[in-house]
Amino acid sequence: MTDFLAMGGYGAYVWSSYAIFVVALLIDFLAPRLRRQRVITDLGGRLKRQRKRQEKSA
Amino acid sequence: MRYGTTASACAALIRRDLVLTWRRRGDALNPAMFAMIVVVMFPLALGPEPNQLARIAAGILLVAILLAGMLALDNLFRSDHEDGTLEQLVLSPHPLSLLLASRIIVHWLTTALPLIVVAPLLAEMLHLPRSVLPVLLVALALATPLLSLLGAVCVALTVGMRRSGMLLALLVLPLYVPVLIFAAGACNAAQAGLPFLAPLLWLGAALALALVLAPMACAAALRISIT
Amino acid sequence: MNTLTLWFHQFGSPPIFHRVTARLSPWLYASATLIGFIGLYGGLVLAPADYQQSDAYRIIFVHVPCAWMSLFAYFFMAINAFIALVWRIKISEILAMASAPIGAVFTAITLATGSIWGKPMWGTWWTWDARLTSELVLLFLYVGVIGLYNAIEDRRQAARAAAFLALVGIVNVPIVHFSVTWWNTLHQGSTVRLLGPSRIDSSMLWPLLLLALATHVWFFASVFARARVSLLELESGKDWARSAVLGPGAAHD
Amino acid sequence: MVHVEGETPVPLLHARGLSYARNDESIFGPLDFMLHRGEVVLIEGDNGSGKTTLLKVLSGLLEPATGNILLDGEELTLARLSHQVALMGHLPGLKSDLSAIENLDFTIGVFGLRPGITPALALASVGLEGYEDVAIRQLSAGQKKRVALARLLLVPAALWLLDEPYANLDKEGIDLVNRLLDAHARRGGAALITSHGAYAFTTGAPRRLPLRSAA
Repeated sequence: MTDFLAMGGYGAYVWSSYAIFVVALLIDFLAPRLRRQRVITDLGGRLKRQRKRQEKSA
Repeated sequence: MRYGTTASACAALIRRDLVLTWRRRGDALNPAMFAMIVVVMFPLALGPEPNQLARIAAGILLVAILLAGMLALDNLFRSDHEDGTLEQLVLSPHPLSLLLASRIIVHWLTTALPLIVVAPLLAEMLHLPRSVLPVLLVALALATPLLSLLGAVCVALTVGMRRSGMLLALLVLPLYVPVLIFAAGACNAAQAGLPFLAPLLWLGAALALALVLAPMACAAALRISIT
Repeated sequence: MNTLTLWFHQFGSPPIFHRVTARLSPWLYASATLIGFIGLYGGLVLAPADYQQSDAYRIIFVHVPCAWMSLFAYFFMAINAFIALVWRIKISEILAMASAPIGAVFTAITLATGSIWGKPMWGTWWTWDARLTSELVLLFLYVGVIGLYNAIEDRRQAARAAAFLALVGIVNVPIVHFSVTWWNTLHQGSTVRLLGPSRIDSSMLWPLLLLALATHVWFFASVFARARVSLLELESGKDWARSAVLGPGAAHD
Repeated sequence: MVHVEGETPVPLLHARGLSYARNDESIFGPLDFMLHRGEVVLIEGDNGSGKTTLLKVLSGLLEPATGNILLDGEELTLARLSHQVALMGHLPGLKSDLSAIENLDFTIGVFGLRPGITPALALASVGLEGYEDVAIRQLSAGQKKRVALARLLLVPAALWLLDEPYANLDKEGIDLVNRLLDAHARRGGAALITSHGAYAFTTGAPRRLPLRSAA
């Protein structure tokens, strides 16, 4: 197993490249979900205000 | 926290500017991207030979970062002037130079710091010898706040005008010349193995001077141009 | 209207697009990671060491698929930009703008892995190799499109302006590639071909192709996920969007 | 009217022989007037008669050509004055990326807070409850004007200098401005308003200060 990790002495380079690949894809996976959360909270706020305005004017 | 004291005013201003930058964090990368493109231009023009690039790397980096810093100066007061907050700032009971000083510091944090962070990456692209990098970073850490301070005075003078971009460059660049000479001098001395402390100390002295005088000059210039 | 145009037309309507991609998305992500793992296993474990670069060449299994993907993402963006500008279809506008950040991510991975690979091979992190340089310029093109899209307030107008920039950019990509390779041959100091190992035999090829397929499937999963969010943001005024976001309760007030 | 029997009250604002010229073309002639606490004065004049310039001079933004300004009987200096004076110009003075509350928090950080009111209360009293965390960019011109009015309520300034306060406001907005002015006057403040005619001053006829263009 250890020689597999050593990668013929270039372990640091190979594994750092794969780490960058995985981390970048993880960020790409999370970004839309975080944005979706923000959209939901914005929409919720706007609906609440709209309901309050309707009650006030009704 | 007592409201309305000078300290609370500066704190409120710094907090507001940081929140504003966070809301527009996409734009905070623009100076860094500009500096990177300018640096990439040189190998495309002069060829990729590492040793040739290494000789001129420090100079290219400094010029690229100075230009990027100058371009970022424009939004120091422009958005505030357009929505009226600059007028409120001038009307505030606190010393305007202190408020502008905190404004300039936040502007330096949000524009020049990314430049300094990206500088090692650019240095690597230009094959800058590893020994020169620390000197370059120190020179940048002293030069970029100096530029923000000097630039702020010129921006304050051109705040009312509509097309002030080119004029701002003409006003600011002569002020940048001594800063560039000492910063590049330090890097080239380090690259040639000579002692490089003297130019850095000159930069430090100039920074100390500008830190005190520039906000006052900026406040005076702003009062003139706000009418 | 034959079934293809009917399907395409249906796919263009936001609520249906939202529902279809929502169902598709988990499958796409799952298959992308599955194929990816198989490819990585093949590339890291099964493939023999290269006689010249020993194991350092295994970076190719990440570097090359991402390089192909950065170009594919740009073409995908440009095609959608063209459809959006010519036929004013909202969905392709959103797809174009959704693919820009993904393309930028893959370009950044390519540059990072390329420079890491250059370190053991050439001793310096950055080499002005023709492909790496044109990849860097491609990154600037992406940053330009994303920057323009975020700089304009109104979403629809921003999308149209950035789509136009993407179309202008698509003309630029081959020109940049040609001029950089010509620039590279002009200064032909650079020695061995960096990016490919000396020879590709089958045991190295199939993991590479599998990983390329995995990145393409991942791309569609991610572009649909991002498109769904921008669609909700754009159509938040309409009932279908509100019920999709806040559950059926919120829709009718 | 706040009156101390027998002794004439010290005017909040006293302009003596005030005039302003831009590249020595006089904008408004020598002007003498007094403004006592509890008074609301309407500055009338057609466009270009220097109404906005007068407010800027009184707020200390511009240096007058001749004459001087006394605040509470003492010579005006910018540092002393700004605690007392609030200027509301045509521009809302709000950052469009920030929310209403963030803008108001910044205002009280710089100008101080009048006791007995909070940003949320100020927003409620201008009819904007529920809009606390909406970015200013998404508000209409009338709503932005209301946030600017809320800012006036928050600062401890005694003298309000309002430039066209009724612009962009609907009927209900104009009533709101009048109510705020009354409350301010009753609290012992004073206000100078510029308006070219489009005003609906309901509570009694305001004192008028005609501003003839000096030509």
